[in-house]
Amino acid sequence: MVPISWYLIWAAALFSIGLFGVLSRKNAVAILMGVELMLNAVNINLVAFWRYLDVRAIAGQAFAVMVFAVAAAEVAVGLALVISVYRRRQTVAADEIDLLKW
Amino acid sequence: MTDPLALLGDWLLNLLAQLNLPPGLRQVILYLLGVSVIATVALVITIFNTWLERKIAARIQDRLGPNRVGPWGLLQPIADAIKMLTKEDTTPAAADKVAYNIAPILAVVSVLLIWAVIPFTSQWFGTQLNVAVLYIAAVGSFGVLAVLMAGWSSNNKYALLGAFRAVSQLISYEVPLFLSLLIPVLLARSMDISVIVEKQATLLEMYVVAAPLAALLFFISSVAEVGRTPFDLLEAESEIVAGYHIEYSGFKFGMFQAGEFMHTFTIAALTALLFLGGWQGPGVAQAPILGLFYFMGKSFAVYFVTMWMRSTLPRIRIDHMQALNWKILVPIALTLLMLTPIVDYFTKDLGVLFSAFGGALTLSWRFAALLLTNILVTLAAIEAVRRNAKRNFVERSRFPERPVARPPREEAA
Amino acid sequence: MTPDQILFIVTALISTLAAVMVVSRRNMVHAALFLVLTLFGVAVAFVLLEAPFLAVVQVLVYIGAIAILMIFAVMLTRNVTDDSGDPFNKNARVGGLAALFVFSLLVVMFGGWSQFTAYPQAGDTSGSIVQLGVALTAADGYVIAFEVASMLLLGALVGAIFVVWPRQNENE
Amino acid sequence: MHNSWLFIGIFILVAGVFPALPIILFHIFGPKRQTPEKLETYECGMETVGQTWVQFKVQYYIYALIFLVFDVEIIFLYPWAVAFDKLPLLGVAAGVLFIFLLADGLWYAWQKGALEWS
Repeated sequence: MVPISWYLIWAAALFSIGLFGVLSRKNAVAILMGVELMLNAVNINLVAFWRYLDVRAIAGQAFAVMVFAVAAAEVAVGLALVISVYRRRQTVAADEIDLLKW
Repeated sequence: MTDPLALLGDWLLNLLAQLNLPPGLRQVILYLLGVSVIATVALVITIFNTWLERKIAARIQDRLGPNRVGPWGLLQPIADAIKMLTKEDTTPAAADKVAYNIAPILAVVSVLLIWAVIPFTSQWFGTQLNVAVLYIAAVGSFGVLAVLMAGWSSNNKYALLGAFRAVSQLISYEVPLFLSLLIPVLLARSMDISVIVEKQATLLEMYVVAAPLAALLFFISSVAEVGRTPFDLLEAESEIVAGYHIEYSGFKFGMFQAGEFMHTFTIAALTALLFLGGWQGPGVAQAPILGLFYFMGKSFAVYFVTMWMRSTLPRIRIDHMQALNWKILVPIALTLLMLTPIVDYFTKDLGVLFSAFGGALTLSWRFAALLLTNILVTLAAIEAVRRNAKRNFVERSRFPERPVARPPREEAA
Repeated sequence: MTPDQILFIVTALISTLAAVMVVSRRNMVHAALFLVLTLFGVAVAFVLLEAPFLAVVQVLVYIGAIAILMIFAVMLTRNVTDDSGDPFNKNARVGGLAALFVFSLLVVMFGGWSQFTAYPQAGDTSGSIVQLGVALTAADGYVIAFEVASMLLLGALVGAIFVVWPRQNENE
Repeated sequence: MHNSWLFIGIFILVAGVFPALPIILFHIFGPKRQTPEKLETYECGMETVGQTWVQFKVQYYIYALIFLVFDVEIIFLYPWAVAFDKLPLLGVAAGVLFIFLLADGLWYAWQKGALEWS
């Protein structure tokens, strides 16, 4: 049997890799990919705890499904923004999109 | 009547038991055999279908079709395979090698995997999943990925453009496909295909009676999903450069082709299972093996319809293709999906409407109400389309007259 | 080691390596394809955790839709300078350190955990889809979250179309 | 349940081997007389002009976007449909409302003209 700590550590690894991607990639699409990795890490944790605690309490799965919806919404709007910005500024580098800093 | 496959299975189990293997490994070996059998059956049916399709298309078009290699041209597919082997294996220099070579494999895998959950009879099936319907939908997404990979990795403008068009067609038609798949799931209260088939025990209990519109939507959107005529714009060999697989040759191209042929029969089988009762038929309870003939008969009947469509219908235009999907199929599916649960909820306990031939023809109130709902939605949809067409016609007739090329008038000399 | 554990380790290793490729590849299509591999690994993990519904949904949503959308967006935002130059910004070192810090913190937290080493005895998950369906629409369950998710997706659809739809004055 | 997924896992491996095998055999035994010219990309008889990654119109993205939203909403409905027998009237109504909101999204896209292939 796989102990739950294995799942948690794997999820932690995916989360950290995603965090690194979000913090240090230039390309805005790559940043969104990092966010996807982080959301998936969360999902692994939710499902693992659902399975190792009480399977009759369905909260873990219900939350995981909600995370799917949130991830889809985030990708749809995020990529739409990226495409829109690209069409105006011809760039997808996140550190060049700094108009709001002024 | 004893089941020959069960006998064979028992014999194999005995054989394996004598080998003294650990039970886990024994199971894996048994599964490996079962998987190979199913995959082989799927491939053999596909090979046979390539011959059948050419023969039937030829008859419809008043030709003879393949008739040189073997009796009635039966060995033609093998000759084709040998021809393909003698083609040259090329990978374009500018291609992305890994993705380029994985894509054709993925295209076949995405179809072959569906066969893991198809029940041939009540006893013969690969495996039973309680999420089988969603599994089929999920596996199909690998096919989309394969198209995109093939188009992108070829490093060819036309391939990429073809892939984009193909993917936008595939994902668009996945929406009515998933929506119409939901209706048999709703009626059977299960995603397990075996359960869905079991619930369609008699003739009037087939889901094509309770949900004829869903069956039609499923059939149309799966044909579009395969990309067959009239939805074969990604190939359109008579008009444009071939689609995403333009840079492929020999066996790699053959794999895309094989995947398409296999997919066509697979959707026919799925239609038979989900809406026509699969292996159900008279006498199945006594002799389960009869189910195989019923299932195959129904599948080939649906398959014949796809072939018929292919040889008779003209190709649809790309804007019409998208409009048909988003403005007709999806709204109908959504309407149906809103009405079906409501009707189902209020009629599920009402019992039998009429029964004849000793229960062989039993129509429940529930199915009658659902059928009525379907008919009303169909009529409403036809009326809406008709009005829209009329309005469009009026609008178009308001356009100024277009200039027409006329022959120069003869000047009086 | 049991077969379960071997399968888990192989899956976790492959998908973690693929995740590293996702954040480090310069070619964005490659990154997206590696993302598909990572997400498939997560789907395998869901199967191991006996949540088959979530496994197929993972494949359907992430591989079938989100990854495709990502690749489309990459194609639409093609920039000549994408394939050359540094894929990382100037925060890369800080970001790496932060990620390493978070990871080591979590490993220290979970590594020594000796609870939950096996599934609970009273665990039959075959009915979990029905449970999920009931819970999602039950008044004492998640019906609010269910409808809010629908509203959220509707909002996302409306917003995304609004943002991405070309305006008349833009094409000059 | 675990066993049926073992079956699927083996099926994935075998399904990968089935098409891969002829391709590998073909690679080994098929004729190979390759010249740099042959391996060039063929684009309608012309030499390749410009970059392959031409930019595509945003319409493709919009279809993919609508598909993504529908895809996620539909998967919410599958457990609802499976649990249909155990649902009270409120649960059924919640599902129908969900589908209605989904239809709203389609209606918006239609009104906005996002469904036109231009």
